[in-house]
Amino acid sequence: MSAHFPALIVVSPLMAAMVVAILAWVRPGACLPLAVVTLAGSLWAAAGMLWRVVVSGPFAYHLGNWPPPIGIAYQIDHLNALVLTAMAAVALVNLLATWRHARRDFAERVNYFYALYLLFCAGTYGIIVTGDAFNLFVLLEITSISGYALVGMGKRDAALASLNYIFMGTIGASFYLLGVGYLYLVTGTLNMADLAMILPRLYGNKVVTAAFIIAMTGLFMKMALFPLHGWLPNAYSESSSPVRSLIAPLTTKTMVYVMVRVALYVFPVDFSFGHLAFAQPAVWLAVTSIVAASLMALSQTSLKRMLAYVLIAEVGYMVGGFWLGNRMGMTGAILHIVNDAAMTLCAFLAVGSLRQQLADDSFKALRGAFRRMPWTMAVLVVAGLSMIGVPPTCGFFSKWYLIGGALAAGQWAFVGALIFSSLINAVLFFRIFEIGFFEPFAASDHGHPPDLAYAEAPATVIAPMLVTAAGLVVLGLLTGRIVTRIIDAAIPAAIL
Amino acid sequence: MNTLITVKPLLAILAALCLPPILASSRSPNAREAWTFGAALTMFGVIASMLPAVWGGARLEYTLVQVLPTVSIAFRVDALGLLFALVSSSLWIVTSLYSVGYMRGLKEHAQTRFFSFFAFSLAATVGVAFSANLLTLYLFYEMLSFATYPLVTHHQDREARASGRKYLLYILGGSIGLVLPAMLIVYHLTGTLEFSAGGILAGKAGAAQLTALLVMFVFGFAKAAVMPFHSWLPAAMVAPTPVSALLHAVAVVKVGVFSVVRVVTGIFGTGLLTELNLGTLVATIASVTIVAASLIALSQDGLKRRLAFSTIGQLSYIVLGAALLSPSALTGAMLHIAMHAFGKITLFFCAGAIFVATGKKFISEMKGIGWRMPLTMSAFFIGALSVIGLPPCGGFISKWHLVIGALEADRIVFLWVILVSSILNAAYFLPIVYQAFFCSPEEALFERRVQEAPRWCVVPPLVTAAASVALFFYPQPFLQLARLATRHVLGGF
Amino acid sequence: MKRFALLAVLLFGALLVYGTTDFPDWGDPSSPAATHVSPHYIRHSLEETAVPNIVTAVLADYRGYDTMFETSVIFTAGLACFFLLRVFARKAPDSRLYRHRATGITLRIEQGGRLPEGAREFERIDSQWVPYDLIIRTACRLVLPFIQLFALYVVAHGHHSPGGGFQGGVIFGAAVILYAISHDLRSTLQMLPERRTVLMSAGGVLIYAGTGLICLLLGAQFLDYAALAGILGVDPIMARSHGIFIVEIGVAIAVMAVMVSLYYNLASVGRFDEGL
Amino acid sequence: MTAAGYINLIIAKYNYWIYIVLMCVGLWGMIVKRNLVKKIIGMNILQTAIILFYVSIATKKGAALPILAHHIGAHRTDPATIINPLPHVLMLTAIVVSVATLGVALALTINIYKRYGTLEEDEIHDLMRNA
Amino acid sequence: MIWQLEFIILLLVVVCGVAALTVRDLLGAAILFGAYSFMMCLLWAIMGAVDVAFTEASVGAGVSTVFFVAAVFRTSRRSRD
Repeated sequence: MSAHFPALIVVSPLMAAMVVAILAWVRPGACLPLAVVTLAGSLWAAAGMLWRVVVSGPFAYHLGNWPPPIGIAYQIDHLNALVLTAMAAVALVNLLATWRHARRDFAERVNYFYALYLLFCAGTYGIIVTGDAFNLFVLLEITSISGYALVGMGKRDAALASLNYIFMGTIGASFYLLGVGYLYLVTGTLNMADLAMILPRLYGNKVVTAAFIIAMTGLFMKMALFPLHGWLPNAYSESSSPVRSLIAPLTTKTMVYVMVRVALYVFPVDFSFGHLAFAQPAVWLAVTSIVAASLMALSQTSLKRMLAYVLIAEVGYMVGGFWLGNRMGMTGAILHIVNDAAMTLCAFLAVGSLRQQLADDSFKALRGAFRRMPWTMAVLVVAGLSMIGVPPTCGFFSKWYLIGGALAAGQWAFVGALIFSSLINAVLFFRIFEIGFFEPFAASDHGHPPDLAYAEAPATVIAPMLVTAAGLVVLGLLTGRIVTRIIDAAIPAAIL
Repeated sequence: MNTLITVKPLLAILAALCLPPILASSRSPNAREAWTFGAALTMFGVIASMLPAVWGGARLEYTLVQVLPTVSIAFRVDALGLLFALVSSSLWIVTSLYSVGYMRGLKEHAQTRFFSFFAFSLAATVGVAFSANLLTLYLFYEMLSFATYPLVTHHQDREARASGRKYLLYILGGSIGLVLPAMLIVYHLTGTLEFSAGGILAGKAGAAQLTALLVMFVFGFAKAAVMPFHSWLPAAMVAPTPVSALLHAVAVVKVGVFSVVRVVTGIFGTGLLTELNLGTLVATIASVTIVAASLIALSQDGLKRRLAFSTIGQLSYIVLGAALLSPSALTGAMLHIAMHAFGKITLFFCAGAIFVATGKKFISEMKGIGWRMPLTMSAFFIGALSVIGLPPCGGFISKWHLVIGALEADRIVFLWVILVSSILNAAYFLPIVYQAFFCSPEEALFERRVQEAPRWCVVPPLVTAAASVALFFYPQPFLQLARLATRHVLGGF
Repeated sequence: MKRFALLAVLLFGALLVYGTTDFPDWGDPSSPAATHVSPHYIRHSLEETAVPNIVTAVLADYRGYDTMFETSVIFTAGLACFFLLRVFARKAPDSRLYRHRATGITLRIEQGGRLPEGAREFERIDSQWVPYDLIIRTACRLVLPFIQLFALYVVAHGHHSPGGGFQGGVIFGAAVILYAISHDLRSTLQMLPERRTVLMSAGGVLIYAGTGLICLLLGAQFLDYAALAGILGVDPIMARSHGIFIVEIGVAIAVMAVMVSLYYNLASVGRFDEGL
Repeated sequence: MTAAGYINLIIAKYNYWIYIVLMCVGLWGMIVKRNLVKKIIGMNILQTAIILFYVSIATKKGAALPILAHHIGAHRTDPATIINPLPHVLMLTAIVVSVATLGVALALTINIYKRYGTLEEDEIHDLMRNA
Repeated sequence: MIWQLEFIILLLVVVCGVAALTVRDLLGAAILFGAYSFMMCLLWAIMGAVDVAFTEASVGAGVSTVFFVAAVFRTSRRSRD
């Protein structure tokens, strides 16, 4: 059975989504358990594949038993096995932590929410494992459409935010599709490995150059890099909390992964980094992205919007680190895909819990949060420390590699941007912690602060959050192993 | 020299991390404080048990986890680290006693949080002391920053918030803005972060780059409170006195200077610094801080603020000693970590005791207080003597070594700095004692002849004052360690 | 904004033009796209899958996995629309309109009242009711069976002519939509209730994915229809042909149901009472 | 290149020029138009333009439809005489994707209209600001 | 294929596309979009992409237009640009 994991990991959530949609009419109570079991199975399969890759190297799966350029092939290697495991874990933990919120937010439609959730996950897993450029587009659309629906069902202005998300997302996906079309035009193939074999013969072909730029622009749009980020803050802040903590860790990170995959495994490495003068502008774009998003985050007055901008800055980390073009920076970028997914999940889960219990997430509502919801705030502190980059949380280690890579590449601007963003993050998070810790002030100096009602979330919500928070530290401590066993093998040897 | 692999350093840190039992027993204060004592005693016991091995010239090592391909979170107990750990852990026991008296005496809120984070801070402090490489040191350094934040801002009022902000601004700004990049540059240049006796940077970078790095480290470890990165320390005095006593006279600030000493000796190496004459630069910065801080201390009326500025000056003695790079100066610097700790903690304890007993914070209100609190003020006197550096107190020993060191290094200027500042020390401490005993009390508050603070607040300063005196006559444990460390640093092995 | 947009669009156009200058000429049979992978399909699809329509063969077999997701995309869209629009808290309308079939007199019953179900001489009508149009209704009634028959033909004959599950499904769906437009939503819903559209759309995709899963359970790769040879009792190549047919049926069911469901939701704004 | 060369370039690839024009029109519509339905139309034009591009890739001059007759032996088929079927397959998928996106977009538009009572983006922004 | 015919269709595609974006009546725009899709479908049929053309005829010109009309019917016909 384990040989079929590459297909099953995508097909099982997909089929489960259909079954959930049917069960919603027949036996509504069975939907949630089915979804949880399916996602747990996916995580198990992903971990199994990661193990297999680490032990015995990459392997392929030929769907319909057609050899690769003729049919569609899935290629499991170190890079996608790692990202897949991370994303599967995120999806599972998020569902476990937020199903209560979902029940409250979606009421009668909660079962369809589970179905869309599963479809979203199926699409994301597929994007990660696929080895076919066009197949990736189809999966991308599954993810996107279910994402649009999930975002659109939020509160207040969610519909408009979601429609803007559709526009930007469709342009992004269309650009990617057009890029693939250009590549198909000059190579005649859609298989990534096959493309990588043919493309080295086509240096200097303007079509390839145009394909690269168009596809990258599309991906930048999808991952919300700075000037193309317009859709993200609204989409994330207007959606309801279970959706936010699903989409925020998965979408942008998956797109960064696709960028890595395309630039390393579809285009030849020396084309992406040598032939085309793309790396340098991309790093500068990332620097702008980090600085601008950090500054914009400072001016937000609600927690989720602030986090949304922090997220845009984090995208800048990954893009910049990747386009540094050296092994250390790339390691940092890939590591940060995993770490940032975990961090974002952790932060948004805490925000979701705060929002559920305090019914508001403006900064004002957070007054006294440390006393009212100590566990949730503890989780938020861990997430915040990780985003600031404090050891031993995982955020420190990816930042370590990113800055190290920037030093090795002599990109001082990127070093500066990373340090700047860390400091801004410290300001951002401690501003929140201060409100939660100090306010409301005691009536007199040195007096006891006023008593507040204890309003902690139920244990079923807290437990997955604590697991995530612990995961941040564990991931940080495992950095060495992840890098030497997995990421080192994921980066082509051509990159020094 | 031989290296032993042992889990003891980790045990010492874990001993302090007794948060779950402290939190679990939050409903029963006695049990909670018993756990704290247990942790403090266990930690001291574990650390003391490593003493014979280190005296015998061994190093104890333990690698916890390989976090990066070439860098791990690892512990190494050498003479310098053990000296610092010994000071911190022994004083924690005393401080725990004192905290119980102080916190209960003032009926402070959130005492469970207080004791938990106190233990957490000590774990981080010992972690810094036992770090085998710069990354581990940085890890515990940051852990300490965050663990002390709730302690500094314990009162949760507007003033505490402002102080907390300042505290984090300096500490985090320094560590993230300066130390982190500096550390990465070191890693980039050398590929390692291990502390080693001869330094790791020799021959890896040009003079200008090394100077920049050194400056980044010295200022970046803002806990060392080298001017102009000092102003968090007076601000942090809003904390309850046990916090000020242990953390801002011993743990936090000493972690700062300890880190500077470690970096100077373990990363740069004395040879490299001598060669580039970088020592003078650091020594000059430290001298300016010493003199300026002493002058400012003269003008402070708040007792704790005056002590804070005194601390700033005294810390720079240690930096100065390390920067002079001569054997006696290094020994003196390391010794000063211990000697100053005992002296200064006595002073803080006394300040706290006065506050608990009378509610007074300002020196101008303390005329004649010696007649009301004779024991406390006697301890204060001894502590002051030790910090000034007069016999028969431990402070004399370390200052003596520093003076000799300055002569050895043939830097007469710094000799004068030490002497002038000692006179200034005397000038801001002795009048307090004089006023306390020889001025008549002005207020009706002092009608009753003798009324000391609660027992738990009086005993600890007496103990530490006695220890200060004892260290003059029997400085062996620390002196031996400091000499070992110096020999090791200068490549004696 | 307009100027910025124009600039962005022109820049993008310039990039496309730049790329186009290196394109192979239009319709060039020796371009890479025509010589690398696709010749395999042209040469071998008939012998490997026994399906003369190469597009169908590639769609449902060589790249069958893509098509499964394509169907899932459609399903997702249907589910998404339902999720976004469906009004669950159904409140009874303030008034109901009934029309007497014979005379055309309209009855308005307020405060939630209704005529008994058995009152055959009355029919319920929409608030925006267009006068009874004999020509349209009759024409639609006449045309509908043929459209549906044609849809089935398109599905069934997809192996040999243009068309297949997707087109057939859309046409069948369009037939239902036509009925809904020419009559009213209420009678259409009686014919094809909402619940059935959801079940059919999910079931259609399940047929597709299930076929793949059966192949997998029979020991072959996912969607390797040749593994069905044992069950179907034919040789592996014909099994591929039959496999393609099975999944086409799944696609047709799913697409038909989703198209109808999309229409229901959009036309009634999720209330499922009155259509266009 | 001579003038004749340019004309040749234009004629030889005229399908490609049309798709570029359509793509720009669609993009322009999406960015500039303030009406949400217009934006959706722009989005669809963009998507069909890409489909046109793919279909153009597939054509071969003078080639037959990609449907074989049963009696033709497979090996007798010359790939140059049959239109490339692969882009057609891909574009079937793309059409489905575009109709799916359209459905969701229209559903959201209806929801937006329910909430704000208008489809003009700037009017909605005014409403949001005043709320 | 008669190139004049193809040329006219190409021209009509562009005209219909631009017109669908510019008319102020959304119902008109929806119908024009249907015409655009139909022209596109003709174009593809000419290019030999019969399956794609078939799909576009049923989806683009058929069902999509119905969806547009339904949505416009349920919202508003008015457009300011």
